[in-house]
Amino acid sequence: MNKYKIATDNYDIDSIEFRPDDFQFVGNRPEEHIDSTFASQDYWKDVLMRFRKNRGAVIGFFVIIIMVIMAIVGPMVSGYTYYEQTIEFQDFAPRIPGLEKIGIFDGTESMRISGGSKVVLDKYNTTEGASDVYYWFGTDNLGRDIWTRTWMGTRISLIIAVTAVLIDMLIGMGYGLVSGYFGGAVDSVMQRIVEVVNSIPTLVIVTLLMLVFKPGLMTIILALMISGWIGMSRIARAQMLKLKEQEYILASHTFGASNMTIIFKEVLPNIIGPIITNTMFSIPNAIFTEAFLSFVGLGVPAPQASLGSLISSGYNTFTMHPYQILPPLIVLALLMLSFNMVADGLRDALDPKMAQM
Amino acid sequence: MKIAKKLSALLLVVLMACSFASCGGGGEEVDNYIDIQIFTEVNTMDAQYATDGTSFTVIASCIEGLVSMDKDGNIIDALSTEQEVSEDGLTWTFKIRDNAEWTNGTPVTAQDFVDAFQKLTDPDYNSDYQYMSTEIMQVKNGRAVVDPDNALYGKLDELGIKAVDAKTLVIELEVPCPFMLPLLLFPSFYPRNDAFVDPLDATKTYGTSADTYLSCGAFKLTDYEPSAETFTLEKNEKYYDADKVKIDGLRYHVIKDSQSAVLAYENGEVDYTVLDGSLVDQYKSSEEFKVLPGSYLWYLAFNINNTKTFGTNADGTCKNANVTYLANQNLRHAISASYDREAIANNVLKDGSWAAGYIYPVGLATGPDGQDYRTAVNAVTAYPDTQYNETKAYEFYEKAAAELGVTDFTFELIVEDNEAAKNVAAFIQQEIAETFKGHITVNLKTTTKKARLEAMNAKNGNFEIGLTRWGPDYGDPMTYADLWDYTTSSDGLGSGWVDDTYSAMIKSCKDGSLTAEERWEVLKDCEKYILDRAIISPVYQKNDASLIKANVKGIEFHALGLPTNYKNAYIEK
Amino acid sequence: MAREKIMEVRDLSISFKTTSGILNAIRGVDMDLYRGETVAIVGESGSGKSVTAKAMMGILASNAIVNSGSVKFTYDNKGVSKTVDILKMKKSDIRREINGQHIAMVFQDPMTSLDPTMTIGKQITESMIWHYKTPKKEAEEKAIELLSLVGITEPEKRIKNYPHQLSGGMRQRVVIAIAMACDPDLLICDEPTTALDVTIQARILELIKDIQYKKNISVIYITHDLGVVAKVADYVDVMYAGKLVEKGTIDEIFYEPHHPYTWGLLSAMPDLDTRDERLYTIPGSPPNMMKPIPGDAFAPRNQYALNIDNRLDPPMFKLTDTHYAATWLLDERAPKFDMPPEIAARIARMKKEENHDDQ
Amino acid sequence: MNKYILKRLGIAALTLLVIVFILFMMMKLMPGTPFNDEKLPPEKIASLMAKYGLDKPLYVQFFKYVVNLVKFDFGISYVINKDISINLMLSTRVPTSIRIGLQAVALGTVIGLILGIVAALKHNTIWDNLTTVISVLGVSVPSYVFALGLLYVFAFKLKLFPLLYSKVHPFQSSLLPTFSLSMFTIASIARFTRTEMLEVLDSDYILLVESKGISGSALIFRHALRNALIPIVTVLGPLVVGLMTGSLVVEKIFSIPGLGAMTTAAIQANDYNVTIASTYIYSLMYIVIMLVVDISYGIIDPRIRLAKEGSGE
Repeated sequence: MNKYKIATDNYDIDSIEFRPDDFQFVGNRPEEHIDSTFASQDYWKDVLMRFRKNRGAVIGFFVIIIMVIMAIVGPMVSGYTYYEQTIEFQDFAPRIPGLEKIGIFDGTESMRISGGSKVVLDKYNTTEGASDVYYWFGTDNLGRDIWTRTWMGTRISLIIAVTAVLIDMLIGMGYGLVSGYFGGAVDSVMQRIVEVVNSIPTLVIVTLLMLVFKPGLMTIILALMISGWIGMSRIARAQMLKLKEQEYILASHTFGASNMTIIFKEVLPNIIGPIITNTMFSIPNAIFTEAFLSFVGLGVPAPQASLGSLISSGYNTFTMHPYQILPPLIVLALLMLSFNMVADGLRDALDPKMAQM
Repeated sequence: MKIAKKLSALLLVVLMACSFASCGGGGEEVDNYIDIQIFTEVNTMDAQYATDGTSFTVIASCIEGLVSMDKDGNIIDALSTEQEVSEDGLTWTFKIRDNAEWTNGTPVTAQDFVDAFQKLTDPDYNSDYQYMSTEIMQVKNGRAVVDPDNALYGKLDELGIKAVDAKTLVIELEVPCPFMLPLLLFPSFYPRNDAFVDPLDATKTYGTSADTYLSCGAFKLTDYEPSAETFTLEKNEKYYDADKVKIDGLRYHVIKDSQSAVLAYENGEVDYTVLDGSLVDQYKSSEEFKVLPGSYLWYLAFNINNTKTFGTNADGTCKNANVTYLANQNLRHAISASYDREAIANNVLKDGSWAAGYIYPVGLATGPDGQDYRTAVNAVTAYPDTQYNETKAYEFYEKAAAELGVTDFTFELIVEDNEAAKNVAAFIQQEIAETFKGHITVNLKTTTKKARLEAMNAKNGNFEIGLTRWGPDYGDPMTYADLWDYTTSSDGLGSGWVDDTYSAMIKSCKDGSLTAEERWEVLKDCEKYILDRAIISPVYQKNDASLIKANVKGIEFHALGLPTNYKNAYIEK
Repeated sequence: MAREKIMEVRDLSISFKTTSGILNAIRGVDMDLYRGETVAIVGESGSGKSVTAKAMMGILASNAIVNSGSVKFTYDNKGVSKTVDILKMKKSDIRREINGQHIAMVFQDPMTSLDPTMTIGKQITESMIWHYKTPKKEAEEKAIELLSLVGITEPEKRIKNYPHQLSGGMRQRVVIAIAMACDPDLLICDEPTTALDVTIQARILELIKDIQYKKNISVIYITHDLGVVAKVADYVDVMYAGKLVEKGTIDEIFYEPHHPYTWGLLSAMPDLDTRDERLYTIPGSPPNMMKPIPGDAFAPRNQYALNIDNRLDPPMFKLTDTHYAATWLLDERAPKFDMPPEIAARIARMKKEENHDDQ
Repeated sequence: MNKYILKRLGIAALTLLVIVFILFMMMKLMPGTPFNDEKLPPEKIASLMAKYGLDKPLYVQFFKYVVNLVKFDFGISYVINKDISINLMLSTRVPTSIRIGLQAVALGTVIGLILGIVAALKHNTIWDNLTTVISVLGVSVPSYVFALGLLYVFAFKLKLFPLLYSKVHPFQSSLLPTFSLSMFTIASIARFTRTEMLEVLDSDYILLVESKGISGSALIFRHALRNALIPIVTVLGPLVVGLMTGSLVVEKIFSIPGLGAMTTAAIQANDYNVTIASTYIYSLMYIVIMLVVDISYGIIDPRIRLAKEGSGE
């Protein structure tokens, strides 16, 4: 019997089948084996793992991928071009082969005419030469295929978003880093500038810009550039202020590293997390601004379409032909939703502290 | 946690309180007011200063002119009860109505009209419509008074308008004006009580509230502020014809968004709204749906040789190659014949607008023969080249290509950011692409209206093709014809087209040297002259699709001159 | 006098749901605490000390899952002794009846444990007013009293200060004052001195000891610093990877440790007389508690690991009435072995010092 | 504190001057004159320019303008309200816009805070998910779509609210616009509050408060919210500015006689004076808001208040 009594409750030592070598020392093991239980994990691998655990973010990510694919492929598959007008086929409701048989997307629309009575229209069958035509999302008031235009619009909106964000990141981040790094008078002058830019309503800046330059993709991007970088610069500056007092930065100073080296080689890699997160958040912002510009009539020139311009033109007939506003609106909302979810997921993944909560 | 429940309950209560507080806010009150939707705010209530339709409509409800128009378009008495013209057509005498008075109790006198004409013409007052008196009506000494080099400059008393006595007004003209009475419908010529207005004008507060405005028409301002989104006109009890005014007043609502406007109409919050073409399908079978006559002509303007912005090459041609191409008549004809105007009117606009293969709009003017100009001159037969014909368009293109030695063209079409204009431009763009099988391409440039006007004015000429419009100032073809006279053009229409023959034709119509019949023929020639050379390519004549509540009757709409008249409107109970 | 048991923890097992999976923080802990006594829970970071303490307080984070076990707390409820299982109580009841009034806590970092937006006076009086409806004036007077008790000068002035106006040591005193505001029976100190510098450390420990003596309360220390333990504790519980591996009186743990992990902790304790070239550290790092741990969690780092350690978790062996250790080395079948010589030397040295101190 | 506020005011004034200068220059660089109508002959435009002093050297115009701005005299409108004093035009519009803006901020903040707090307290429950959905929707759907949707459902279909803004029932008729305006604020505040509350609730001092036995509303309002509010106040400033942009659209849809509608009209019509005046007012409001935000930090956060007092002494 054991010299010492077993004090753990319900521990039935007698039922254990001991092996012969159980009570031999394992012996010396190499150091690395000792450490193996907590093998250091790659930070990015970790981020990826945490991101994958976030269901919303993963779904959002895939929705974005699908949207990107649709933006590339979508306009090519319907057999229509985004600019082709068939004026006789205007305001056709969606009609999809197959689905039409079960009574949805069968090309009919019910319209409430004045006096409150409803009529069901089937323009495919009442218009000459349209009985074999299919418009998956219907047509707009000039007889253009909404399916193709929606995906073309998605393409343009995505281009605007990505380009604007890239430029915004360069300006905003650079500005913030420089301002935060040099501090003192430089910082205070740079921050006054930010304050001034921030104090002028974005719309005023954008509209004035639109008057000077030719409306179009480049001008929209330029407009976003002027007003969009401030958020990023604030974050970069705050991060810089936090980091620049840290020992390793001070050490780099002592070793005579140049300012630029410190800013871009030492600090930048360490603040990439918040930067990426903010970038993801500014994508919806850019898409939104574009949509707003389209609404006030300063979007991309016809026949090009962006999601914003499609929504604002569908908006004019939304009580009558709701199918014209729905596709771009749903795509926009999905895109925004997805980018927000991915941004949330990234933030949580990059900052494990938040993830614990 | 409990707190969460409490908070959400609170939220619910707040929301419910909000919706209860607003119960009954639906505006179902039945009253004797007509609610009118307008798209833009009133710019100014100053009759001599106003230029836009909205302002004119509201002013015309408050102030009357010498004459008015009945619902059939006949000139009738208004503030004047007698109108006489001398044999030579140069002197007009008006008897002012005895019982006409302003809302502050002072009678309307001949002097009020003198005040109005003098203000309108006063170089210091800078009215945009100064030329209505000096150039169009050609009041005696009008040009001299506004000419800084003339001895009479600024001497408004020398103007040919005199109050012989309190109730007798005499207007003297430089040349006879064949459309004098219709012209007097124009609100710029409405009376003005300087004793009341001048002190307010000094503080820039004239016509900014009910207290700072005088009416002598059917209605008076009761609730107004500068560019108000909603304001009310009430029946003017002091109006000489007040017995005939059956409604208590008008309520205006500025609703810029056509969807909101229609919903407000359906909700009964407005009684009359102009319908966006895209919504016409929903309403066109309704008895409340009406197409109201309009007279704006929309057309494509070509930059033929305006080099102000682009500059010139050594040989005098424009540095912008496209402008030199557009100087080619066949190319312009090609473009003009390439798109389907009917489709634009019926499928794109759908608001009752008409396809226009002509310049002078339907209903603009009646000739000496008593016929509407457009009835007399059938555009389709008179200007076959301005009609849609793809084959012909392509032939024109082939000629132009041969003459210019270029086969592919790309032009920029400037268009303002209004939904209808954008749709029309997009349609034209596509039609051109199809007709010329890609040899002629048009890119759209959308800007604000102001920017478009700026680009397209004579001073800049910073455009290639522009979709633009012109509304008549008075009921005579001259309001269009003299646009392209480079010597007098008051336009912002910078085509850069210079043609002395045309200028001579215009001049002969203005100097009183022709009889009315001769003048009419020359005006016909003018239209043909322009269209034969495809100086412009007319697209459509704009009409307004409107919804008017079935129980609202008697609103009189006129295409030009006197704006919409609510005096005889009534609401059926 | 009979020892009065106020806290009895049995088979406590707690996990946390995190985005990267389930973390098994505590895997079956038994613990007892008697009135007026001090228990120290010792272990590396992440061994589950703080979680145990929070479970006792009923302030576990919302993602914590209690798998099993009980935390029985006995207190005096208006003259009647009452025993409750904190794990089974509703959160609101714990707050109303236990927290503050009977169990109070002092946290590790005085820099972050005070509400920055409230004066320290209010923070001290808050719980009195909350629990006992003490009139504001009276509460303030008591706050001043408490502040002078914890050794803050000019307490009348200080109660109007905000936390950021005080130094770290002062703040920890304030935290102690807050904890003492409602005269608790049990004070849990979660690494109360880690964030402070050494001289202040000693003073804070003295202060707690002093208060404990004056008010006859029980104290639980959570620490990884055996130096602190040596100064204050009556009993020591050594924790590793969510389990108790050895427990005993302070003398038993310091002079007769049986678990290799305790040896490791002891050798890692800085010591002025250490003649070793370098300070000893336990090799390796604690196990990943997201994954199931087969056998003894310490085995991979244990020089004395037996093969069975990799397979089976050892039971707790009772050495004396107060001394227990969980290691297969205590099994009769275990091979003969000697404690590492440096540990033995160290213990001998400590004993000598102890005697020296006693003289 | 006073000295700090004074300094802050000085900076604000300087900022304002720079803004005015930039605006002025931008306006001057715009294509065209304010007098731009298809019916205006060039010589007419020239004489109008002379009449309004627009032919004077730029610095003269600028100096005159700044002097007038200081006196809150915005001059007269050239275009959108011919020859009428801008002050008169602003006098009713600014209060309307401010009132609706404040209503939207208040509503947005209250609902946003409630949603955020509930979500944080009920972390990982249906409430939390609901808040996430609302907040993401709020930032994912353009405000004009919201406005139109609300208008369609509540005013047109259910007839709960009037469709158009009315001066007779300014409160009732401003509810829908307020709500559509505040959607973005609700979403942002809810989202931010949730994050901040979660962070604060996880902090040591909340643990200490809990260990004192404080719970329920005392814990949330006296401790958690107060601390969470500090960063929330920072985003409130920019959000208010965002409301201004939103108001341009919402004022158009609901026909509200506000500053936004006037600004849009002025910009599109090249009405220099009105554009500068309304932008000036927007900037002024922004700067005042930022000032208020700065000062309210101090009220909520003693670390800032006392630090500033210290430096002021």
